[in-house]
Amino acid sequence: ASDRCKGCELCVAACPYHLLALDRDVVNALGYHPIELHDAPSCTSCAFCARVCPDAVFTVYAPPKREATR
Amino acid sequence: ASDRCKGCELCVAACPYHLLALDRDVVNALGYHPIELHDAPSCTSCAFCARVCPDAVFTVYAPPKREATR
Amino acid sequence: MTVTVEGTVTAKDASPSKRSRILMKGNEAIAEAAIQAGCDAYFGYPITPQAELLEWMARRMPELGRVFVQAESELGAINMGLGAAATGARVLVSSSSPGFSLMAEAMSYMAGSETPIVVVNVMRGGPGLGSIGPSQSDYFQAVKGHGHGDYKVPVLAPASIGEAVELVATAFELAERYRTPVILLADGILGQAMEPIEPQFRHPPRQVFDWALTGADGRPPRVLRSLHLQPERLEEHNNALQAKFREIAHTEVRWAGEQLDDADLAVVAYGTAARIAHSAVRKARHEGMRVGLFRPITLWPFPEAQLRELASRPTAMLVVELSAGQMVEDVRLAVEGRCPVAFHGRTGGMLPTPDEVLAELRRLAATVRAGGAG
Amino acid sequence: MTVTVEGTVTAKDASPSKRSRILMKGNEAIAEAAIQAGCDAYFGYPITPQAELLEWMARRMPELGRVFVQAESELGAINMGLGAAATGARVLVSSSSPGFSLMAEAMSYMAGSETPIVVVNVMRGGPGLGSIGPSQSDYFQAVKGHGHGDYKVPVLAPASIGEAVELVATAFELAERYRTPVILLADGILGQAMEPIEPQFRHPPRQVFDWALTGADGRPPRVLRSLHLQPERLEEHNNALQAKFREIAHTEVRWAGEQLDDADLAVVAYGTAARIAHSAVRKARHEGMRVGLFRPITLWPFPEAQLRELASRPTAMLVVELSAGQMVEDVRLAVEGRCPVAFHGRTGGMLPTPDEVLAELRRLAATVRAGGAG
Amino acid sequence: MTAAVAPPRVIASRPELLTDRSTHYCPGCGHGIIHRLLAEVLEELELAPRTIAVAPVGCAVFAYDYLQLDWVEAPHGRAPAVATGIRRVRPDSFVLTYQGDGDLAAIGTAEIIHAAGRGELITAIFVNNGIYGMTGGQMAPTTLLGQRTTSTPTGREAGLAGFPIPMTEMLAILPGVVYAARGSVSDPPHIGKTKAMIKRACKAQVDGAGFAIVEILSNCPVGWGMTAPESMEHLSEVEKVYPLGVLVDRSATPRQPSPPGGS
Amino acid sequence: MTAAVAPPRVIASRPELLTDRSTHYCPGCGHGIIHRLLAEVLEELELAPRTIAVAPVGCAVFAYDYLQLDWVEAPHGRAPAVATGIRRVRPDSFVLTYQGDGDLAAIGTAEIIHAAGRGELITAIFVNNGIYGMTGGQMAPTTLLGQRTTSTPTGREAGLAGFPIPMTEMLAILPGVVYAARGSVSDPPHIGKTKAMIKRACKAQVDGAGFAIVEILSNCPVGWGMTAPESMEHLSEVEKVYPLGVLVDRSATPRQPSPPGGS
Amino acid sequence: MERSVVFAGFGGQGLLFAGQILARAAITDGLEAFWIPSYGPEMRGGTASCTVIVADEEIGSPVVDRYDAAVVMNPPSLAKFGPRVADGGLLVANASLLGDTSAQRPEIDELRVSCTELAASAGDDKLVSVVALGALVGRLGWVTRDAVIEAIREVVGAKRPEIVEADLQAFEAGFRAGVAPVAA
Amino acid sequence: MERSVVFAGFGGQGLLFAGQILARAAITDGLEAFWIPSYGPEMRGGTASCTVIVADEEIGSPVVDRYDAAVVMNPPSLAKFGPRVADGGLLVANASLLGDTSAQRPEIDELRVSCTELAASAGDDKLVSVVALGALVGRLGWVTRDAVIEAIREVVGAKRPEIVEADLQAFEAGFRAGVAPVAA
Ligand SMILES: Cc1ncc(C[n+]2csc(CCOP(=O)(O)OP(=O)(O)O)c2C)c(N)n1
Ligand SMILES: Cc1ncc(C[n+]2csc(CCOP(=O)(O)OP(=O)(O)O)c2C)c(N)n1
Ligand code: SF4
Ligand code: SF4
Ligand code: SF4
Ligand code: SF4
Ligand code: SF4
Ligand code: SF4
Ligand SMILES: [Mg+2]
Ligand SMILES: [Mg+2]
Repeated sequence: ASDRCKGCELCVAACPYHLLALDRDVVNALGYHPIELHDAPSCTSCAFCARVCPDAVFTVYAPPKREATR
Repeated sequence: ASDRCKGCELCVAACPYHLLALDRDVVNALGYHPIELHDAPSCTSCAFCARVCPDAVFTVYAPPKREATR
Repeated sequence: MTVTVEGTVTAKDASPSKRSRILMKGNEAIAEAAIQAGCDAYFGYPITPQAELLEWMARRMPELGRVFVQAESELGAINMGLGAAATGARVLVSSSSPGFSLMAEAMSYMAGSETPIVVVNVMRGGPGLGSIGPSQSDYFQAVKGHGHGDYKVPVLAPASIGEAVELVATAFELAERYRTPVILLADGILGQAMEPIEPQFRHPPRQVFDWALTGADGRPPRVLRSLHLQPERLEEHNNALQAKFREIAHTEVRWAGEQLDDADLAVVAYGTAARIAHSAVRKARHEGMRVGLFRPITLWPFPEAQLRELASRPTAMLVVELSAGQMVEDVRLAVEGRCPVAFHGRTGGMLPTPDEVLAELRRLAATVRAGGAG
Repeated sequence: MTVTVEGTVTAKDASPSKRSRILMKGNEAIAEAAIQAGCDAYFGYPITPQAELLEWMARRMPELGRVFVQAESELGAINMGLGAAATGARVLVSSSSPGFSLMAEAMSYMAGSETPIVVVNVMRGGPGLGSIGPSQSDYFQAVKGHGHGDYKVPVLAPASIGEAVELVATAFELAERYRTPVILLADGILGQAMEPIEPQFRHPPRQVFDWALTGADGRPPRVLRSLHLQPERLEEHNNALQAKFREIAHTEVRWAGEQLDDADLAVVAYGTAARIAHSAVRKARHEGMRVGLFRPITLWPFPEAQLRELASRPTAMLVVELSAGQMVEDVRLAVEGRCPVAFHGRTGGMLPTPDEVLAELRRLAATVRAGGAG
Repeated sequence: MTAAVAPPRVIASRPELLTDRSTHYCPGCGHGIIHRLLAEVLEELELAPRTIAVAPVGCAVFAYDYLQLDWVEAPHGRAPAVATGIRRVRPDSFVLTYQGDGDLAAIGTAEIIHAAGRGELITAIFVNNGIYGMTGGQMAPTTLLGQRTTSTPTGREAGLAGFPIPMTEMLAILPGVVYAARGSVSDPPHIGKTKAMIKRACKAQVDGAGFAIVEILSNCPVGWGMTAPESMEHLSEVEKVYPLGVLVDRSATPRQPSPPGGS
Repeated sequence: MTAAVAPPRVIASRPELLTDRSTHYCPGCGHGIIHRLLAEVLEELELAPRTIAVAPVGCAVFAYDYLQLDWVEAPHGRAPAVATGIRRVRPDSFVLTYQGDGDLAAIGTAEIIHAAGRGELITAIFVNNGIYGMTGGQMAPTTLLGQRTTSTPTGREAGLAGFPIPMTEMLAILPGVVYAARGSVSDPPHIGKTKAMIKRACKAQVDGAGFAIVEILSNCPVGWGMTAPESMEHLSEVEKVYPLGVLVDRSATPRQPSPPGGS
Repeated sequence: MERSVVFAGFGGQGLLFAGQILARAAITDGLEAFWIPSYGPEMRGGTASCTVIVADEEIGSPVVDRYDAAVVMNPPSLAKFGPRVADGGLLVANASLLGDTSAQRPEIDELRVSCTELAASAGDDKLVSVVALGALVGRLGWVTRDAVIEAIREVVGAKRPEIVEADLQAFEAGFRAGVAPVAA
Repeated sequence: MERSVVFAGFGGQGLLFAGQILARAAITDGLEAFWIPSYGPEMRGGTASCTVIVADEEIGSPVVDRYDAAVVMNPPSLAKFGPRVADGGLLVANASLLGDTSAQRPEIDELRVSCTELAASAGDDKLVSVVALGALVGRLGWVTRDAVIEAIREVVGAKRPEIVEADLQAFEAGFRAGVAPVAA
């Protein structure tokens, strides 16, 4: 869950479709701007984000229901 | 000098002409039978004995005066 | 339990028949005693004068299908020991002075993580490379300041090979009962000499440990560590350790006394020095001097109360050590000025002779008569 | 010389103008003080809380064309130090508790071969990996039993960064005058804190050494070693060492006293603990209690005679340490029962507060009035 | 937020073996990625219940807070010796060491080389981030020439601070080593390969083949003075000095199972 | 006895650099031969007055009684660290280390590898006699498989005691190492070649090229339970495991002289 | 007199730096000063804090039972140090991150400063701690304003001259917020 | 009674072995025994020695001020231990290597035995120390002859059965030399 996100932006760089960005309006309990998936429908579930995330923030579900959630 | 000889017989094995042997009649200060050159004239001054001796017992002189002494 | 009667911890007195005894080298007897006590694994590195202990293990342990590893160094040995002990195995590690110095960090870790292990130090002359002669100059190290941090470990000091055999079993018992490293402190004489011993060894019963690392299979994971980054947590941990140390100090003191009842002079010595003192005391008694021997068997916990009680009687004490004077500090701490405390020591592998000690006793007797303090 | 007046060894009192002072981190001030004292070579290995000392040297020493090596380990560092010091160079090595434990063997070698070197231990909480908080729990190790064998090394314990700067120079002087390793014993607070210090440093004059290894060029070969295989020879050597230790013990005792003249209660503390005690004493005086502070600056040689003298007056002592109780043993040894000795300690990186110490003082005062011993 | 409707098959999720707590690692630190890979591999090989892991002294000292295994904390650099002790007395356990480059390649040089030389049945994870992360970013033996660290403020210079040490290459020539490989966490493909290497190295132990090590080129954004993404890109520089790939794989030919008390 | 008449040119004699006293080494021990070679090389290169030598802990600890040089005694295995300290503060000195295989290849593994890795200007003599001579003939890391020692009474078995460690091969891959060679003292020709290697290794330091090491296969008649001549013949077996020759020679390309306080 | 203050917040908010500036300013004013950070791995990601003691006599204990002032830059710091401010002491709270959560202690002077906004207005929204320092000094005047300015010029000038001005602006902004009358 | 003897000579002369045989014999006789070698590198090449103490009560000190007997097998050993034999004590001297050099001490009983020759006659001229042991036991009878024979059979029998007989012969030869009347 995104309360474990540290805003390192590795997933941002890893997402082939640039669907991820930090939510600058929020500071989570750890003191970071957490990650946000802004265009869920475009997500291909490639799970690159999950593979690079040092804090295992992501849960990626298979398409058809194309979506990645945290 | 042979009072430093420990009777290891490395030189005995090394001498191409088998000119060296321990002197069984003598026990030197270290408690060993020291080395003896029994056939000085046949010594070619090859210095093999000197090269193998761990206790640097030998002094080898050049021929003509074919001799190795300790 | 506290052993207060002379020699009850030496194998000999338990002897049915002196003839049945076997002649064994100290290093080998210690090793065999560990094996008989159920030692699962031995890790060591060669060093004089304890090499025969390692060599005995090298032959016997594989025979028995147990673990022997000659480590790449004492650091390797003690840390292999740490690992094996962390699984609840009975582990012996041995070395001599310089090698023992290299084990300080790991000993501190094991004291901190409460890992039971028995470590033998067959002391030789120091400082530095020193000599390989017998010595007791690692007393401070074993008893006070080996590793960093606040901790104590039981230190057992046999005076004969037979006693060493018995104390090896005791060492494993203490290690497991209190979850602590235990040091068996011997010297070159005890390691190299041969004496007759009873071929009878003690095998402490096995316990189940709720801390041992065996794999988190159907139970919560276990962690053995000495790190507590939050000072508050580390202090709690230290308080718990200190409580344990107090319990050990209260329960596990061991010492032996000889002819102390009527003594107005007491020699205080341990290990090989105590044997020399024993001979000196015998000679002194022949001369009609009222001399006794007080022999600490546990150097930590130190028989403080017992010495203090002894000091409260009109006595003077002569501490004899194979050192420049180390245990004598603990004697002074125990006595706190109640009686004169003199010291005689030899260093570097030299041994005092009984006559030497006798002379010191005469001198002390004289000063005391003259009313001076030691 | 013996420093008997409060603070004469803190840089501050020598200050022409407080404004001219610079703000420096303890670790960095110690490093710079060594550089200014003519340190030729530094060898170290990173460890909290002394890393900044190494980092300062990493920047400054190459700038000055001097030697800096980050070793592969503390074993590497201390042995590089041994080698460099063997040539007569001024050498500094630093670490913190776990790393200091790994230096025990080499320290024993250098004590044995009489090799001058200065080693800094910025103590952290133990045992084991412990914590990185400030601590004084390596006292026993530094003062009694770090390495194997019979030896002692001077141990200097600053209570402020300014004093640390001064004592670094003193450490090099002692090391070279007596051909001995010297330990500067600090703690995490002294290492990590920043305080104003005088930008004035002392540079002890260079000596020519008749023992230093420089190559046997036109003179007989020199050998620096601790090995003396013949016990007779090693004992001679040990006797010479012991004579040297007695001389140091007689000549080099340093301590500071505060308001002791009329005191009927004395707090005994060193280093950071002494600063806390200082505040507590101030508070106590405000309450009208007649309390003073006795602060050992050399932990070895320990100001034994001075404490004994203090104890001969109607006093009670409260020893305060960042440990479970280590220096308190030396206090008891010095006092030998002449006055009550109480103890208050915190461990694991925790610090007692002045109020805490004050409470202990009140308690002690009460027991003394009630005629009980500490 | 979670999926709007009843969620279908999960492709990737937080491994069970990881505890819930968030790590103390800096944002973007590779240790977190590697922890996750270990958790995945141990789950897939069902080794967790048999595993006894050895924690290093380094930023990863807290691994025992994150991976739900039995852990013992080794003194700095001594993990291979500690693991040897464990493995010898517990022939049925799976023994894992996790070490940083300061821990393994500096102070622990003798221990890793001799554990490897003895062919101990241990799986070693070697996290090479080219720096001493925990103590504040000092030079490690693996630090690149020219790299600035807090103990090489002007960049590592061979004349003063020596050359980078190719530890895994040295280990690879030892007959006791049956598997030695070097991976990286620079991007998803590399992370995938690295996971495969870890799996292979674990299998080597399970098969009783011998000592196996995986060096993993990782990052230290804080110590390197870079953002996390920058640091991951910088790994391509690091890979030039420490080439990726399998250095040796003799794990196909298993050794006979260890005799009791044997290796 | 000396020559009857005025002696002509001396072909071989006891080097001046050797003291008069007879060594404590056992009869036929290679240490004596190697001491003599060192004495000859240092005399020929006129290095003795500049030399600071580091003695090991091992049978050769007494080297300082036999070679007339300035010596410091290093703790067991730490000679390379000690030498580093000396060399760094004395750029004009010639620094020599002399270590046995237990000293260098076991407890001293980290120190030798990192001194080599730093490319310290040191000449290292590594006497590999496959055993711990001084302590009574226990196994060394270099002991051959199957070899009986007091700590491998039934012969060294890889499964229990690991494999022989090719130390010099490992060192040879480090860029800091400019010269690494392996010689032997088995017979006069080999002794001659070994002397040449030692000379080369000394020159490498004099030229400021970098770290140089010569491993010398030697004997331990007592530890091997052989007569001296038998032990020398046995070296041919040892040479099969530790091949003789020059492993690397980069010493031709000298490095710039060390900066003050530099390497 | 002896006064103590703790600066606490996230690593990267520049708290250790702000503390050092205060200590240096004290020296310039001829006072004694003592600065001690919370050191070690807490700094990894997590929170950072330092304590500064300013006095006109030799400083003894590095630990204080209660703080005369606390600068708290984030929720955890408020929770940890809010309660440890001595009665009548000052709490400088970073409103930008704390919203309107407060220490709920009428007996202390709680000064709420929107550090991020003020820092941004000064030209660099990272300089939150300098703003807070300004507020502290403005309110309590333990050290002179000039001494702080000198310290900033020295320290920042040496390392990053380009941001000296922004730092000074941030300090001034905070200072003004500090001297402003206490909110009812 | 407590008796002490030192065996000294070159390494390889079997002195430590001879001492152990004596100690084992003592145990068989129901006595106390203590054996301590000079250990370490002296053994390299040089001399070796061991001390044996035999007693009918608990043995205290492992060091003795003066020896009741000494077995010296070479010149250095004679020089070192000859003077340390107690008055009235016994010195067993190996004539084969010592020629006619003597301790020059009328106050002690010096028994000269040609160990090499007697050992050779027993079948193995290496067994010089066993001969000397025989002489010691023959002369002083600290332990019974049977006990020594049993000890030799046990120890040698276990390791090298083929030379047990030679060892027994050597012991007997020495024993006879020992019981022979003291030379004037
Ligand atoms: C004996 C000892 N020396 C030094 C230290 C300090 N220390 C802690 S971690 C560490 C090294 C960390 O570097 P690395 O192993 O590369 O791990 P990283 O933090 O980079 O992952 C050191 C030197 C210690 N704890 N113990
Ligand atoms: C710290 C330490 N550990 C162990 C020893 C004991 N020791 C002395 S020499 C030696 C090794 C000798 O072997 P090697 O280095 O091969 O030299 P060699 O005698 O064979 O020439 C050892 C282990 C010691 N002196 N110090
Ligand atoms: S799974 Fe979706 S969000 Fe994640 S990297 Fe792939 S496309 Fe981007
Ligand atoms: S989700 Fe993971 S990878 Fe993405 S920013 Fe947060 S912590 Fe970093
Ligand atoms: S001369 Fe030298 S080589 Fe020959 S036997 Fe004597 S010692 Fe051995
Ligand atoms: S020099 Fe003479 S004696 Fe020596 S080996 Fe050659 S031939 Fe033989
Ligand atoms: S310091 Fe470096 S290695 Fe350590 S946690 Fe932070 S980023 Fe990771
Ligand atoms: S023990 Fe071996 S190495 Fe040592 S001196 Fe004797 S023969 Fe040489
Ligand atoms: Mg690292
Ligand atoms: Mg060897």
